[in-house]
Amino acid sequence: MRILAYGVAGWLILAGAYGMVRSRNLVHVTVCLSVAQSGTYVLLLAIGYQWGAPAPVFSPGSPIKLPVVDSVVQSLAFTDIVVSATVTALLLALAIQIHKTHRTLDPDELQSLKG
Amino acid sequence: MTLLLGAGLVLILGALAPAVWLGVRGSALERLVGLQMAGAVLVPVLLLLTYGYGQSSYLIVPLVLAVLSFAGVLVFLRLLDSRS
Amino acid sequence: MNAALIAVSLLLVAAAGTAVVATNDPGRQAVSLSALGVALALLFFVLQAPDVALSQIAVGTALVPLMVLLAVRKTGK
Amino acid sequence: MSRRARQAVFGTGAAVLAVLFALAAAGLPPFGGDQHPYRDRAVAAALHQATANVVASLTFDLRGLDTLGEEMILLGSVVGAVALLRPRPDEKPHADDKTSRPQQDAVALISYVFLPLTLLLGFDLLVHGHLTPGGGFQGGVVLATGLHLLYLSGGYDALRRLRPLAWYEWVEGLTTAAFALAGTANLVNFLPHGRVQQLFSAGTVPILNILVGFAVGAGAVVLLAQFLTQAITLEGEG
Amino acid sequence: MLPAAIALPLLAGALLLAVGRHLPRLLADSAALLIAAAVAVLTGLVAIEATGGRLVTWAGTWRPVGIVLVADPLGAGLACLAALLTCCAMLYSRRYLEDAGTHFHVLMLLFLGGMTGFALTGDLFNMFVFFELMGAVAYALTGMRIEEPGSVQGAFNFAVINSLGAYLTLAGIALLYARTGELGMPQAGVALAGHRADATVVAAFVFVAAGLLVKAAVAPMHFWLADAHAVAPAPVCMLLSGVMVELGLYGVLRVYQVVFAGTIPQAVVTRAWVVLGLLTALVGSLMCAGQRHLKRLLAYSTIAHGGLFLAAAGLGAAGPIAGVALGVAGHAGAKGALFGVCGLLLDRHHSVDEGELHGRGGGWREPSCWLFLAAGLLLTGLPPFGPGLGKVVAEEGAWWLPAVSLLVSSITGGAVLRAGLRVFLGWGRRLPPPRPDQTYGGDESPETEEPLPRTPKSMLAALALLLAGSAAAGVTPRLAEWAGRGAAMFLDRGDYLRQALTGAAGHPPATVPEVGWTTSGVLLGLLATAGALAVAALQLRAGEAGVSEPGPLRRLHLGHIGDYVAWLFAGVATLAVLIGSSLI
Repeated sequence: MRILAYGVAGWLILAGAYGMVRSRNLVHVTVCLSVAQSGTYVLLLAIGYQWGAPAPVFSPGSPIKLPVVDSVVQSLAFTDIVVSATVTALLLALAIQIHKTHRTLDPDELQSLKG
Repeated sequence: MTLLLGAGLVLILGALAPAVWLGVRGSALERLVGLQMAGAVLVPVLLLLTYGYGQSSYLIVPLVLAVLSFAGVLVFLRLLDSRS
Repeated sequence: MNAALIAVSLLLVAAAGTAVVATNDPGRQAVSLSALGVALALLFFVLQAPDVALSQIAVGTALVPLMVLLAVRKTGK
Repeated sequence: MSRRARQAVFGTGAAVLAVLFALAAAGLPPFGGDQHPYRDRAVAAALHQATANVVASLTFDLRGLDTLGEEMILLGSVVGAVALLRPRPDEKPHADDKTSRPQQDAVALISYVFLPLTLLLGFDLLVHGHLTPGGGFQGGVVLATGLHLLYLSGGYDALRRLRPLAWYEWVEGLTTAAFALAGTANLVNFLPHGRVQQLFSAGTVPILNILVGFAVGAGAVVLLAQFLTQAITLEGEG
Repeated sequence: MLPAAIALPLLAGALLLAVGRHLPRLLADSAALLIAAAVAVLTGLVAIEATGGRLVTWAGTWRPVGIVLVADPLGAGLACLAALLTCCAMLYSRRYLEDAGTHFHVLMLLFLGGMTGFALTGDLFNMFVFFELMGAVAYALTGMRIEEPGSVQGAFNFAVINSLGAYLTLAGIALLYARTGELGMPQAGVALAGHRADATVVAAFVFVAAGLLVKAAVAPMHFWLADAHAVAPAPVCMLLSGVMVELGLYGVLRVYQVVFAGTIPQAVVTRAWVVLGLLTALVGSLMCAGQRHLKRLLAYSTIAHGGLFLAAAGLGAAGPIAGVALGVAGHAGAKGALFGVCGLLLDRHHSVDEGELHGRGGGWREPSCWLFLAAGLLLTGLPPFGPGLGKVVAEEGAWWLPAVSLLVSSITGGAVLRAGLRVFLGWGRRLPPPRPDQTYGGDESPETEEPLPRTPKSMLAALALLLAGSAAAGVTPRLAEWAGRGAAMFLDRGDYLRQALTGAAGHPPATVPEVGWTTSGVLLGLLATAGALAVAALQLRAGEAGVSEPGPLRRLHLGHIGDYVAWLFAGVATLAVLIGSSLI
């Protein structure tokens, strides 16, 4: 299970980055970036898991029982998700403006920054 | 408990996985069908797992999923529709 | 049973993620990204993180794909 | 670089890093183990603060500074996206838009049914964030999504009428400021904690949840509005 | 006091957003300026107080659970530098980007809050959050001029590469958390201390360093910087070049010192920093020499200086670190002033292209001519001013440093002087029109709403202040002494851990390096200036050849996002090999 969990996390990061390397569209680059980031969520939550422990939420009506799974990584993953959404929004906004000024989103055809 | 979790697992393998598979293949509209199915199947899966884990507070998750995935698919449909 | 659930969810996420990256047309990618969001929500749920699953559902299956689709609509014309 | 050269450079780097990552993962404690020292301290602190949802406690109380930063990232991105997507001088909104037509009756009906349901669900997430899974962020996004169901039922015009953007920017700015203030003050959780698992417990956590919920909801609405405007109404050379 | 220094600009930014649309521009300007000044005073006081012992605050009362903020002289000093630069940038930008309204001010204040938070935090994840805050705001600020093709593309490249770096950093933080179960830097440092540097520790370090090195524009992860700095509005460039790059450097050194120094030996990382630093200095200098786009030229000069800083500070000795601290302060002022003058040129002539502006800068009677040339001279390391003192002190670290520093200063300083002489005085041969593989700086839209009839006094005042600050960094003995103490405290790991974890009273460092001008230092500084003048003269005579450069290197810098991602991975892999190979 260790191999699978960490492997999937690493795979998502690498696959996302590879998608960015071979991409022909900046919106595609943005989506690949968010796939790469989802690798970090998987990594974080995999680290915090504990067999047989429930979520760190002691809801009303149920007794307070320990242990629970690691709440810290959940808080981190949660922050991470919000960060990802905001960065994606900014990148998409930039992509829209790039399309307006360049008439293309293909990185091979963008020519304004050289040397 | 294990029975419920097992039922969830069967549903994941038998319905959710094919739905996600549909969601990543073909044209945008074909994918949308898969997405709609995945959202619809995930709700009972999460319900089964909630009872399987014996954590009633998890129920909020399928509830939110049911509402949002439905709304999401409708918005998608509308945007894809007026594009083509 | 937990192990099987986690393993299946992990594989589902890996497959969906790979498929999203491999899709070249961003319009289709937006829909598949939403499907990846669904798979991730399941994974977070079986990893006992309902809080994170909720935000993934809210952000990853609705908000972000919607923005992607709107951007595609604007730039695809 | 040529495509091939680029992929070769990437492949080499990625291979090295993949090996490093694999070795690193092999040296980690086993998956699902019980060694989580920070978790143990956090759970104890959360219970001491009478916060039943430990994740909420970490987010809004114990590690509140992270959330302050995160909230500011959100604010900065919204402001940034608004600034980046501001209409250029040569762009004007065009009046006739086929997407502004109301949708078919069935869809409209469904949307009207779902709208109050979604809003209620959003509020529920906000109010019980310290007790059950959920909280300000999720609730805020659900509220914003609920509002955008209007787009389905009444068309884009109905949405625009119900969504005076200046007003949302106010809400966004003020609630963010309120959050910053409360968050700074909350660097000490100064309200009475109450008893764990009660609605009125956890001190400032539920208040922050609600504030954040409105801030996030307003932010998401403003953000989506920018994209909708770009995609649907702006004509120009674009 | 520390949470206030972080929260004040953030809070003010949020409030400004709420009321901004009804605020007259002048009021918004003054408010933002005032807040930045208040943060500068606050962090300045903290920095001075910290020379007697670090200031430690736990955000929240949750000593073992919450987030620890630790201010030592270098960290607080950097925060103060960021606030001072923000002041100058706000003063300079009174007439800037008027169609963006108060959004510009809000973003600048959030940017400042992100930088102070990054400099003062003692917690890894909190560092990541502020790193992202700096980033997200900077991406938006860079792309502000939405009708410029270069501007939006540069901002996009900046955003993608920095975000990818940040995610690698987060992965590293996750690995470290899995290993130690801690997020606080001092706690993690204690948990790691005495353990062998196995693959997990190395991987955690390499990944955490990745994002920070990207921010510090270390080759081959530097590509985004030239793109972003060439296109960002001038006041934003002041902050990006003057302090954000240096914050990346600070972050990586700080993380090593506090978390990993007990596990990975200093000699191992020194080797990596020296190799990467020299590579960066070389690439930056070569690319700098051949630019005709003025802002791109300055950007490559920043890269070269960053490499020099990394190589010197990476030695892990107090003397060089003190030198780098002074050098960073001096560099920030001089480079800020240079970017400011470029903004003026852009406003007046709609161009920042050296060939196109030939002789059009306005001659000796134009104040910006003096500012530009003076800043260029400062940048070469002319004694007795700030950048020079920094370089001289830093050079005492290793025998090869003076030679490298001489080379970098001569080439980059020479390029700046050459450009200034050509643009303002019309010296040298005329440049031919740009080749298709060069970035052309002409035909850009100005950053002000309408052309300014004459340069507003506020702009000139901001530039003069920057220059004065840069010069003063070299002739203020107190500052040099503080830098020396700060450097000694930066390296005193045991004391950091003890103070952060137990709240014990701090004590001043035992040994403080001597920081000041020496005879050999003055000679070296003069030599560098002379070298720069010689390079400038050569390039002016050479004309076309003066702005050409090695071809293959230029062909790597094409603004292609796929290339940049590939090099990012190659760069992180290089670091991994450099560290890993000497541990096996």
